[in-house]
Amino acid sequence: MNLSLDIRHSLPGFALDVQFDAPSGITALFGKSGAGKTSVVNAVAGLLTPDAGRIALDNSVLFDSRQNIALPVHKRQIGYVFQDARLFPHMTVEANLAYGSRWAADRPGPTLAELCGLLDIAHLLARYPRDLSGGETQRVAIGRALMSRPRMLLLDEPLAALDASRKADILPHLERLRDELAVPMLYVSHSVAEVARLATTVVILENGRVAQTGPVGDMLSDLQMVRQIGVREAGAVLPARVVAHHADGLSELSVSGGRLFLPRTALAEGATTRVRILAQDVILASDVPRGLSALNILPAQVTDLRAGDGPGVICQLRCGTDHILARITRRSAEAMGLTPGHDVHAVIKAVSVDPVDVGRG
Amino acid sequence: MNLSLDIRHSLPGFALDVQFDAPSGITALFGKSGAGKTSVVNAVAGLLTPDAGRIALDNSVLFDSRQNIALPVHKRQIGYVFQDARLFPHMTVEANLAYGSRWAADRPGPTLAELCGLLDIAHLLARYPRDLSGGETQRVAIGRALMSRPRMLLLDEPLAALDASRKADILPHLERLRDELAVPMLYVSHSVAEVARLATTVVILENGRVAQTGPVGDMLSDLQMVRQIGVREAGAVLPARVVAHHADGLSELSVSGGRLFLPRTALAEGATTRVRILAQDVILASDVPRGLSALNILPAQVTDLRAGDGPGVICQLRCGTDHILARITRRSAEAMGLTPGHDVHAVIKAVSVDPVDVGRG
Amino acid sequence: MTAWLGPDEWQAVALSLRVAVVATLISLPFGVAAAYALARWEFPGKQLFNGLIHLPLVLPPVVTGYLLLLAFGPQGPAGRFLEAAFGVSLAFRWTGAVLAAAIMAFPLMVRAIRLALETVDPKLESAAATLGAGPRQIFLTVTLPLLLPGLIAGAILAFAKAMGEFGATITFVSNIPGETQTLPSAVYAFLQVPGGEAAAMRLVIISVIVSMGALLASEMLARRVARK
Amino acid sequence: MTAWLGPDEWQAVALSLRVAVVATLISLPFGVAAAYALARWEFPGKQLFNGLIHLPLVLPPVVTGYLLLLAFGPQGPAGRFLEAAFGVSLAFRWTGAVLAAAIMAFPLMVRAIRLALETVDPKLESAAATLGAGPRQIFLTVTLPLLLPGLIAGAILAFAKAMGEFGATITFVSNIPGETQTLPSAVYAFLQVPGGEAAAMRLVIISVIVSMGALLASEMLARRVARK
Amino acid sequence: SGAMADTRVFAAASLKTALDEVGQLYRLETGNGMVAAYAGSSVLARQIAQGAPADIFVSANTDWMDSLDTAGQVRERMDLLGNRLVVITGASGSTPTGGPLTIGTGRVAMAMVASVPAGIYGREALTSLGLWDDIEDRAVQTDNVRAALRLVAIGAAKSGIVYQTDAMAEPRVQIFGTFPEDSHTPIIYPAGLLTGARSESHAFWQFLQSEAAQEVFRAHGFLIPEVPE
Ligand SMILES: Nc1ncnc2c1ncn2[C@@H]1O[C@H](COP(=O)(O)OP(=O)(O)OP(=O)(O)O)[C@@H](O)[C@H]1O
Ligand SMILES: Nc1ncnc2c1ncn2[C@@H]1O[C@H](COP(=O)(O)OP(=O)(O)OP(=O)(O)O)[C@@H](O)[C@H]1O
Ligand SMILES: [Mg+2]
Ligand SMILES: [Mg+2]
Repeated sequence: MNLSLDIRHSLPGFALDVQFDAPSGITALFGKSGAGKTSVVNAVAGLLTPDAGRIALDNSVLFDSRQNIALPVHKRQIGYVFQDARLFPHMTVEANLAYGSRWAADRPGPTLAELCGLLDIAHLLARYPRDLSGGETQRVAIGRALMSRPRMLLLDEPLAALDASRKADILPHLERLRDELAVPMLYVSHSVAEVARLATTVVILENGRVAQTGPVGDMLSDLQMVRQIGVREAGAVLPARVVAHHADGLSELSVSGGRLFLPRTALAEGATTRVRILAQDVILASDVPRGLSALNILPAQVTDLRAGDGPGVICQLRCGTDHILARITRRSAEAMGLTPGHDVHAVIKAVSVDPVDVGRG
Repeated sequence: MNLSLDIRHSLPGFALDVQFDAPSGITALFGKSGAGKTSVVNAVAGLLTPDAGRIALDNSVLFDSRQNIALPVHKRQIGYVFQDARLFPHMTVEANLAYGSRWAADRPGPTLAELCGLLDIAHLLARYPRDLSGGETQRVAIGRALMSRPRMLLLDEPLAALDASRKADILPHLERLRDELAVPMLYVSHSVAEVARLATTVVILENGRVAQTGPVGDMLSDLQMVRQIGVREAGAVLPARVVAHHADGLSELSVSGGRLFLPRTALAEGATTRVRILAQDVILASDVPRGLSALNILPAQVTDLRAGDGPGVICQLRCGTDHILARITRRSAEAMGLTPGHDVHAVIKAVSVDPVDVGRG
Repeated sequence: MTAWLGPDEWQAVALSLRVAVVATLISLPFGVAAAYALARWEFPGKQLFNGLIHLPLVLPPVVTGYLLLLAFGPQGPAGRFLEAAFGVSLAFRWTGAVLAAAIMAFPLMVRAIRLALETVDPKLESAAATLGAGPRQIFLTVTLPLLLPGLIAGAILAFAKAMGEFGATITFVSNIPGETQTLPSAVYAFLQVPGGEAAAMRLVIISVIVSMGALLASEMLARRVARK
Repeated sequence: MTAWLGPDEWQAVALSLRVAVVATLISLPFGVAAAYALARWEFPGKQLFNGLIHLPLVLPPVVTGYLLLLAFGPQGPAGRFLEAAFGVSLAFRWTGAVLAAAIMAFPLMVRAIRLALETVDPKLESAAATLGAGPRQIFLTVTLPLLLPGLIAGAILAFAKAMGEFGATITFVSNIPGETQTLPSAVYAFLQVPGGEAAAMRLVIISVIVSMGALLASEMLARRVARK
Repeated sequence: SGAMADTRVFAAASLKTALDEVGQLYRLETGNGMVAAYAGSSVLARQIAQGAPADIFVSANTDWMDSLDTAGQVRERMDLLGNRLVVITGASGSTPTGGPLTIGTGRVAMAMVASVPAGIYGREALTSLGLWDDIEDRAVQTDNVRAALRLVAIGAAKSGIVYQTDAMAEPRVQIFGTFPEDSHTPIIYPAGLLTGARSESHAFWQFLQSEAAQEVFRAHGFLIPEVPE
């Protein structure tokens, strides 16, 4: 399933002019507050009718200003988790969820019981929305949208109000939806960690326009992107394969550049996945270091160096056939005499690969 | 200024029974969704009248069920940034901000112009709230609360809807309020990074009760806390002093265990501050390692080791007079033969000390 | 009790109740439709339509009754049409009293429903749309339930107004005992003769009790609905 | 134009306008207070109070007028008190017409304001309280402005009702040309004589134009206020 | 017989008490029924003009009957009743002095002098007695004559001008004086058998003119006009 979008719309003091293609999987819409993310998502849902343009989901045209097509919202079969949950105040949580399934398409999807367990909302079923806390509200809203078994799911910062452990509970389910049901998603988020884990494609909006777009791996290991994403969150995403699970709780994965030891993943041996390695979690060493607590040491070659405004340098390395990024100080770069072509060792702490950052491939 | 709180309140299906003291500075209220954070904050603001208990700000009693005192909300002079911004829909952004200052106490505080610059809302002044995006709304709400120059500020997840760069813009101002105006704050957050940077005291709520409470340094370097906070976010906060700023963009700080090189901070030489070192950003080495891109290598001594459920081990180290945490794999711990009393070297990447994690002491 | 009120008076009470209930029920769907159109749509002549609905509130009731008589009387164009097409005759019938009461109560009903409608957040309706509900279904499952307190208020207001309507009714359908003599018409007749005050007051008290009871019931109902 | 209506009729138009405007303005603060009490407070006898306010809607206007006469007439207790204490006399005065119009329009006004009040989110009021605004200030700066569309609607509804009020007015203050002869009284008088219909209609048209104009203006005003 | 439909009489509201009694008498004597709809003469006349299902119309003044007559709606017509115009005061007020009619100080309650019959007669009489200029500014005009009666009864007006029939039925007032018969147009309540009247209503039409009916009317203070020729 492929969403292609090309819209123009102007509001007083703000102009939207956005084109992108979102292939199967999850497309992350990323951008600062006020960049136009919600507006784009609303256009897909049909809640905002752009001045001009075209939006299509595979062969089904949702909107086309030239052909004068604008499919009504309720016929689009597009689920929407709103930034402001919008639960129905006159219905219990249970009725809100049931409402979601009322006009659901005949498609496989999670049951009410499954969703309750997953979102930890079973104890809230009899309550009315005004008796829920902020996070509870959002969880129910996610549940309601999933109950409608949509062709595509729009999520507008759905996890912003959730704590880390609830986030971690929900993310796998979104992944499963993406993979098993092939429900494509447009996912608005401020969190690179979420984006890196979930997204197949990243679209970066800046001031109503697409600043960058591309597959998540390329985007996150692109030196140009470091600026957009913020230095703290920059890092590469590598395809990997689970080789073995070890008795001491580590899983061994192979990447093109060698072996990585990570905290045990739930994936079966042989499964493919991807791991995210933050630039700042990589230490470079001239020689193979010894007596270190870090388990993962991969040989690599410097391919590019880019100095920022500060004291840092982003170093792009070829590691096998993939690229990884390392963020080091200029002082270290000079001390080690790093230049493109230089051979180094990338030291990566096993534990620095976030479980959240090991998604399915 | 000291907030002391001891309240009991029951809702259908939920009971609140919370006692804590919040000394000057920022007290972080931390806990899962539905733990009762908003309820506690509401009680302090006077929006929820507990069944029983007492709330006092220094010598001024806000609520005392025995003495039958319940100061009306508007007399409490307590600012509140709501989880749902609650801007006045019939006023422009400018009028909303002006409203905040209308009954402001005669106390120093930021001006409208300062706030506009800080929160990047100057271009929104003429708009009405319904024409704002989610993040814009929240920024204006923060501005409005600050305009009222409160004795104490309550913030209910004020930054959840903001992107990293806006967050980073606002945080220093909250710090400045805390330090320069000594405005104490009760800060509800899901983000340990925010908490670690801002908070003096941490209160962890679990299911309507206080699970843990204490000064932020102790809490974050306490091995017991690792579980509450989540392994990814565990780490120590060390008091530090700025020694020098170097030409290559690094600042040199002294901590009790030695010297740290960080990306340049805005602090003057000689200023005291604190730095947060995440457990997972620390690599242990048996000998002083050479040829590494990591600049910070401090001698340390293992004081405690705690194995988790997974393959990881949290290692508490004495480093000077402070404690730091390191998270390593069990495999490494065994390979290095780590036991309490063992001398090691803690390798910390300069850049792994987040600018956000360098707060004022 | 039968001694307290004569049979004619009991008949008037029964007729008034019937007229008010039927008028309220019949006008409810029209009231909702009109309120919806006014609250949610923009169309040419909207203000004219709005004015027309409010006309009975503004006109002296006698004038409204007279206009009804001219239009729906046996000689009136609408009256003839209804008679010819459906065999329905309104003038000097209790059905005519229903029409008069409904028309007089209509502006109050529409007002109440419209105000309630304007407070239903369209965001909730668009949320329902994304869940696959069509316009009609959204209306039935989201808008209408949220509207309910206002709807109840509007209906009861209309009922009370219909119970008390006099001027238009007596002018349109006269004051024929057993057919068109409503409670207020009976009160009027009593007030026209010396010494009729006591009988009139008895009827007024009954009317007040009924209307107040309805009002009270609506308050409680609306509260129950809203508290959910 | 002067030929179209006689001087007496023009007087009646002017008087009706004066009565309706004054009645609306005077009852507005009471209407807001009553609506506030009903929407926001719980107190013993609340339903009784609510019923009392709605009484004029339910009672035949003539009865309301008669009760007013009994209370505020020259011999009535309230009338004597007002006369003695303030030298104010209401019966057979235009001020009495104001009272009658205000009382008849009051339930409509309170209803509209109350419905609007119930839609003002108390969360906004508590937000204002945390910013230091006291209850009175919250009311003036948050509640009232948010209430404005409903307030305008209520006021105009009351105005229209007051313009059209006849039964209670004529019963309470009679029909004294130049003093208490309102537009509806004049219409009534014309309708009493054969062939008076044309003159009556001229007055009705004026009345409709005025009320419709007010209604239209209120719609636009309310919309301007709400769109902000 | 029970099969006969009730005669439908549209009558001026002020006739209610008397006509209801006549109706009862009619039922007693003949076993047939009469149903009366009471409202203002103007309302009833307009309804009849618009085709109301009435058999007999009794108006409080001749104008409305004339207008129906002109329109060809009246088959047979008679002057059914007459009345007198009186000045009343509260029951405790000063007692009549005899001599020429005077009206005391204070407000004078009367029906609308331009449109309601009792008011029209009243102004006519006052004018011919030279009292109108004095009264005009004190006149409190009501929408119907009963309201004027009520104002005097509860003391809101010192005196009032009403029909003799009204004054007789209200214990809280007393008749202070009676206007000379020649000071105003004769007060006539015309009755008309309408063109659309059903045949069964003829019996009641006859009964209205019977001695028994007239007795009832007289008892309520009405006059029975002499039938010409
Ligand atoms: N009715 C309007 N009139 C003028 N500007 C508007 C209007 N509605 C939205 N905007 C502006 O459009 C821009 C995009 O809004 P949008 O809600 O799409 O942003 P966003 O990327 O979702 O931001 P956030 O992350 O804060 O939710 C914002 O700058 C906003 O101020
Ligand atoms: N009226 C009510 N009736 C019953 N339970 C309620 C009511 N209001 C709140 N609660 C419950 O009280 C608990 C605490 O709510 P509170 O809003 O304080 O949570 P919170 O810690 O702020 O959560 P979040 O992070 O999701 O905003 C929740 O479990 C909530 O479901
Ligand atoms: Mg948004
Ligand atoms: Mg909360």
